[in-house]
Amino acid sequence: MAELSIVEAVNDALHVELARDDSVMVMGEDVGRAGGVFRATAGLRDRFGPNRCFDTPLAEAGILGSAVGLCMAGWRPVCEMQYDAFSYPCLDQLITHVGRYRWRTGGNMEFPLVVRMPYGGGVRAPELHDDSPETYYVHTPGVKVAIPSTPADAKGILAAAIRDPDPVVVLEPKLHYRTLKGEVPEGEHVVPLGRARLAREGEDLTLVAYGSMVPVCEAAAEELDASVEVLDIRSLKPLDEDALLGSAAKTGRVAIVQEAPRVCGFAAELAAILAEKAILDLQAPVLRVTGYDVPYPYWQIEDAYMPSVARVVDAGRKLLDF
Amino acid sequence: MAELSIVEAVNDALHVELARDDSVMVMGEDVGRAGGVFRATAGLRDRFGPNRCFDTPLAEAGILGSAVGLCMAGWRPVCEMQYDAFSYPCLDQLITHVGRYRWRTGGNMEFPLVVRMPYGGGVRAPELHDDSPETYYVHTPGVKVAIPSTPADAKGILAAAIRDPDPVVVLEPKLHYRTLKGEVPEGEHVVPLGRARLAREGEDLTLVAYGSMVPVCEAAAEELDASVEVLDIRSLKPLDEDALLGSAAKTGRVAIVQEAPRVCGFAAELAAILAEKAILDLQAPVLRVTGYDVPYPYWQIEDAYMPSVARVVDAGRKLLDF
Amino acid sequence: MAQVVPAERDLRRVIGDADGSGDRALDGPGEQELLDLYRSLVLLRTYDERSVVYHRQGRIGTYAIFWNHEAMQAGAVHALEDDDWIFPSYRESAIGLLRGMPPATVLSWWRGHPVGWWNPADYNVASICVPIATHVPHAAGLAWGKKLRGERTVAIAFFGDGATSEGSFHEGANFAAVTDAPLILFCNNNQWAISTPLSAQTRAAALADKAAGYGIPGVRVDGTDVLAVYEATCEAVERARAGEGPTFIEALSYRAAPHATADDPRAYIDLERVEEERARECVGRYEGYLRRAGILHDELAESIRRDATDAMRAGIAAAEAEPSADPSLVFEHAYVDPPTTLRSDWEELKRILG
Amino acid sequence: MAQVVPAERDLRRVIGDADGSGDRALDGPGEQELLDLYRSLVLLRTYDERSVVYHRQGRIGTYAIFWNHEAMQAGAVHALEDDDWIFPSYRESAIGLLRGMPPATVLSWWRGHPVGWWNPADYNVASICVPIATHVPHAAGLAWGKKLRGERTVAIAFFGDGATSEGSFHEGANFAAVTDAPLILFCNNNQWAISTPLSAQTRAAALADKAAGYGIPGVRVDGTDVLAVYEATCEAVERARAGEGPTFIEALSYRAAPHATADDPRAYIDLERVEEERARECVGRYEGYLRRAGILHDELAESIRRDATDAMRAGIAAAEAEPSADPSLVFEHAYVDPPTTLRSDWEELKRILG
Ligand SMILES: Cc1ncc(C[n+]2csc(CCOP(=O)(O)OP(=O)(O)O)c2C)c(N)n1
Ligand SMILES: Cc1ncc(C[n+]2csc(CCOP(=O)(O)OP(=O)(O)O)c2C)c(N)n1
Ligand SMILES: [Mg+2]
Ligand SMILES: [Mg+2]
Repeated sequence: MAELSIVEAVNDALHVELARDDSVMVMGEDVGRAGGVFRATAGLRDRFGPNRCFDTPLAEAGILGSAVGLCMAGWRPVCEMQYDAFSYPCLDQLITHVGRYRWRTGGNMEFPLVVRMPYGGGVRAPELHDDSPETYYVHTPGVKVAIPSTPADAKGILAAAIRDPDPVVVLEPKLHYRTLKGEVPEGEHVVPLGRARLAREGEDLTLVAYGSMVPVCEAAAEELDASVEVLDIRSLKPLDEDALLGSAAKTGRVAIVQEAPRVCGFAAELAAILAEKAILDLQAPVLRVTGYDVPYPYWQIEDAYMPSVARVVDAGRKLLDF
Repeated sequence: MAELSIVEAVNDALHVELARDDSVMVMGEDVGRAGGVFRATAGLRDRFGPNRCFDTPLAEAGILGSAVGLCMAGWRPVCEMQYDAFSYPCLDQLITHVGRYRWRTGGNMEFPLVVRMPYGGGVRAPELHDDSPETYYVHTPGVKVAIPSTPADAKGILAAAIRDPDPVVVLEPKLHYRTLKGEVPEGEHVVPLGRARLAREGEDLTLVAYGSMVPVCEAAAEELDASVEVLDIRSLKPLDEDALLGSAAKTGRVAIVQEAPRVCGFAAELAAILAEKAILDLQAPVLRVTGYDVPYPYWQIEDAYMPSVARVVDAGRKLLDF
Repeated sequence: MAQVVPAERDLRRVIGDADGSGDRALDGPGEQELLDLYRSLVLLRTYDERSVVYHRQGRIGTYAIFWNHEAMQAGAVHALEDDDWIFPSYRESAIGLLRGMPPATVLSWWRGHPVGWWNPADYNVASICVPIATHVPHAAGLAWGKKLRGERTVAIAFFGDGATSEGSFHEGANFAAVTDAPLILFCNNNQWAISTPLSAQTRAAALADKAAGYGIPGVRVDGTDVLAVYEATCEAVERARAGEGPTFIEALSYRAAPHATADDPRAYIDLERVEEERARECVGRYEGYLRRAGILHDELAESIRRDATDAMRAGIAAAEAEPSADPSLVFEHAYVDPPTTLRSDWEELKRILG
Repeated sequence: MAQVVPAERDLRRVIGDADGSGDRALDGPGEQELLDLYRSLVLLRTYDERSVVYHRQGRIGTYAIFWNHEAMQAGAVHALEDDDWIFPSYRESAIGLLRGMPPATVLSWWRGHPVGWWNPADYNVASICVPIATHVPHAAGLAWGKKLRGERTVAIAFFGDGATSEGSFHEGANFAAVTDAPLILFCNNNQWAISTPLSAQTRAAALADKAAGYGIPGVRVDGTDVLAVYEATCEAVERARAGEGPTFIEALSYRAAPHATADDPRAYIDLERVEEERARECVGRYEGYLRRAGILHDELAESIRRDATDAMRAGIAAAEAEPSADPSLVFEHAYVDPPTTLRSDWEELKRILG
């Protein structure tokens, strides 16, 4: 096993999957000649040629819209959106077509495309390089959504997404693109969608998160004077509801952490599931620790916006004291 | 007071507000010559001229994007999106600019625009004329969202939205555009955002809804053999949390009804608020009755998709029996 | 001072006036092909006129009328081979008929019944695109993707004058141009987008003037002249197959019917102009041409019309004979591999429906 | 066969070669104005070069370099009046300096500090637009809205070659054209969008060829010739004020620096070409012109450069002297009338921050 960063793991997955299946192709802005602005697609153009790693015009709806047509021609396009907030122009195609086209053909055609992008804040970047847009994706019927938090999952989940017969959106935590390293299996490595990862076992309290908030929860777990479980959701749709309910049944105390703005964030969905299905297990309120319902701030004060270890610890204490 | 349908009430609000404030203008596809495909803007072009009720090119991002610039020039544009699902091309402008521009100017500029559209299903229409897109809007920081359910509120909430200094998205229940009639105050009539409406008082159970689901809840309340409260949220952001918590405290049993797909719908947000702040009041799980996480179906089977009186009654019974 | 230079200002025409002056013979199609083209026109016309009646009778839902658009649809499709892909908008809802799709399928689509959903690969006809212009990038992607696979397939996307205002049109056209995709961008310029006239849609002197901005040829034809449409499309297909990339075709016509059954154009349209256009509608024009050329006569015309009427009668009967759709279909087809919640949702709904 | 017809194929030039051949005198600007233009160029150049250094020193964040774009920015802005509105992209981040905005403001923007956010109405300079092309409809709306109010204001939107591929560009340009908005669509065609060359962005022979599709004039100028830019923009402003609507200006240059401080173009760019472009960069070209015309001499040039350097030194000092931003600002400014949750969120955060 090699020790890779998250972005290296993404790159590894792409190399393996393009080599494995010659209908897989990568497309996006600057993915070819430059190998991606984060170098997630480095080496692909040289190895597989400019048609399998294609530098598109600067047009996100055009990228995703052409990808729909490419699927109809038998390709499996992996579309890169350069940054989270620059994926918004593709929402129209995603909602009106990507999530509906198979259904519209009575299940006769498949649209095995992937949309992947770096997401999230904390990187001292100018405006609109910091969003956590998962709600827009996960609320959309017909698409699946996954957000890995470790290098191994970054590789395995992307591979699963590429092999999945349905459209999958994968958000990659750019804050940890280069800073978080870990063992990654070499060669083919697939982490099936729909299964959560128990990042840490505990008895007293469950912290639920995904993507860049998992390390925050792990650090908070260290600080809390209790036995804390950390559940990495990693696949938002399909969701591993059993893992969520199981952990809630065990600890009876749950805080959910998400970087996105609060209202209708995915933490709300998880809390609603608990309010319906775990009400007798809960020994305390379900708390959400989230980004705020404001635009992601300029970077000098972004640390105040991002759910911090201190905020998660505070929520944990509230639950433990309840 | 006149007895008006919902779409007549919308039209009335526009006439009153355009007459009252000559910086208010209406823009959108077919709003002028045709008076809107639902006739919501009928008579405005004749009365106020083609510049105050402007037929735009067929380009939703262009409509909302120009509206941002019109605000900078001192106008208060009211943009019509012809149907719910045709508003998706404007999401990019909404998320990247409408919700952020004031913040980006350090609070120095105002963007008092309105986006209004008919929304929801049940109208026997072809694909993509039936969506309930409120999640995409309410999750977006910097915008407010309201969804009236009665003719009086359709008028008063639209008037409030037009007068509001912030951007507001108003979804109008197209299913009841012409079928639901009610008394509407003549002349100026403003229903402030941020206040829920108690549609029906009760002691045993609360049904929470907005827009086209309010009449469904009212009918279910009739059928249930209990004292049922129906809370019409009507303003999703800002939200009247006190009304929600107050009703939950009173009845201890809450079902939330929404037409949109379930995952990350607004019902999830309301359930999450209850799971955090009403946990000691709740005597039963919080149930959600929603559209399903699939594309809105072709119309011959749409009735099976829409939350029905039977489904709400079923949820109500479950709660009462809990 | 810079100039605005038109692409091809004069409308291309093949069919002359009613008195025969100006008729031009086409290289290529023989008598049989000319008659096949007529059959297609009549089939579409019959589909359209019957559908309006069916709508009035409550047998289909809201319907987007394509009366006087038949020449654009049939003329373009006849220039294609069966392997070539068609991307229709709602205005070309019945274009699959020209590829052997049963009328019942299209009627079912307008009836909101699941048997109206077809497999695009069965006819090389994509699903009807309801949101304006969003299928243009699909067509670009398909054409490009087929080329990448070494296939000789060409694609055509149909859209209206209003559609050219959408970002999706622009992005799709540019993608196709940049990838040299074998795509025909076929613009049905009927001069109205519901109630919005062309002059409120664009300041361009001709929509074909947009082509230069994508570095592709822009062609203008009379959209009510089926042979002009056919000829221009044939040339575009040839260019596409030769690897020369996309062509933008602007077919000029006039919407001489309501936008759809729900629309009342009297509020905005010039009724005199509509009358003029109805007088020179496209099926009659072609019929005149064929008669002048001695290819068509009363009896044959009558039998072609009868065949079309019979097909429609059988079609609506078949559509109405479909058993009503099962509500379980609400949960089908969105995913190959659906989240398990869809199953439990259906179990619950079944229980409630009883 | 249809033709692709260019808008204005030859680049417009005013400044000749280094030996003076080809220099042309401009009607209009006198010596003072020509020198003011030079001052603007030097101010922008100094801002840019210092910013790259500040970035290396960790004093500002990622920075989008505009070296060799100064002629486009200054040339265009000098053709405007102060009441006219400017809509910059990130590439024109310092364009406010030409309207009296303090360098500290722009530096603070790149430092991610709230004092870098300005009131657009103070300078008639809109906020820096980060997402490509999305400000084009804003500029269209403002220009149209001002015209509706009877004001004579003109607006200009700056964007790149890559931006012309976005739907937002297309929709904004079309809106402006249809409303006869007094807008100048100024395309900085530096032939690269990060690593993507113009040839992968468009098949058009010239970006100005897009103008015809909107029914507006398309003009091409040498983007490193500040006087050509100035002249072409003056003409566009005149047309706009006369009610003749928008003009598309394509200013051709070459990106002879990295896209931004985080970018390493060696992987994709032709380094020889970059050297050539650097040798004929725009500030030097104009300096040569002024010297040949006897308007500029060493001493004056030196003092203009010194002023700019002093302004930057003071600017960075002021920016760095700003007290660090208060986290309470996270909750400010999104709404005039915010939901009450923002207040309780801040109360809670304050308690946790201690
Ligand atoms: C994205 C989107 N916006 C709005 C609509 C509503 N709509 C349906 S048809 C139409 C007019 C289209 O005009 P045009 O493109 O000229 O085509 P035509 O109907 O004339 O064939 C509009 C606005 C839609 N279907 N999709
Ligand atoms: C909508 C959007 N997509 C992607 C990006 C990322 N991005 C920033 S600059 C750039 C290239 C822009 O090229 P061009 O328009 O030619 O302008 P230039 O940078 O050359 O001035 C890209 C892709 C963005 N800012 N916005
Ligand atoms: Mg039309
Ligand atoms: Mg560029």
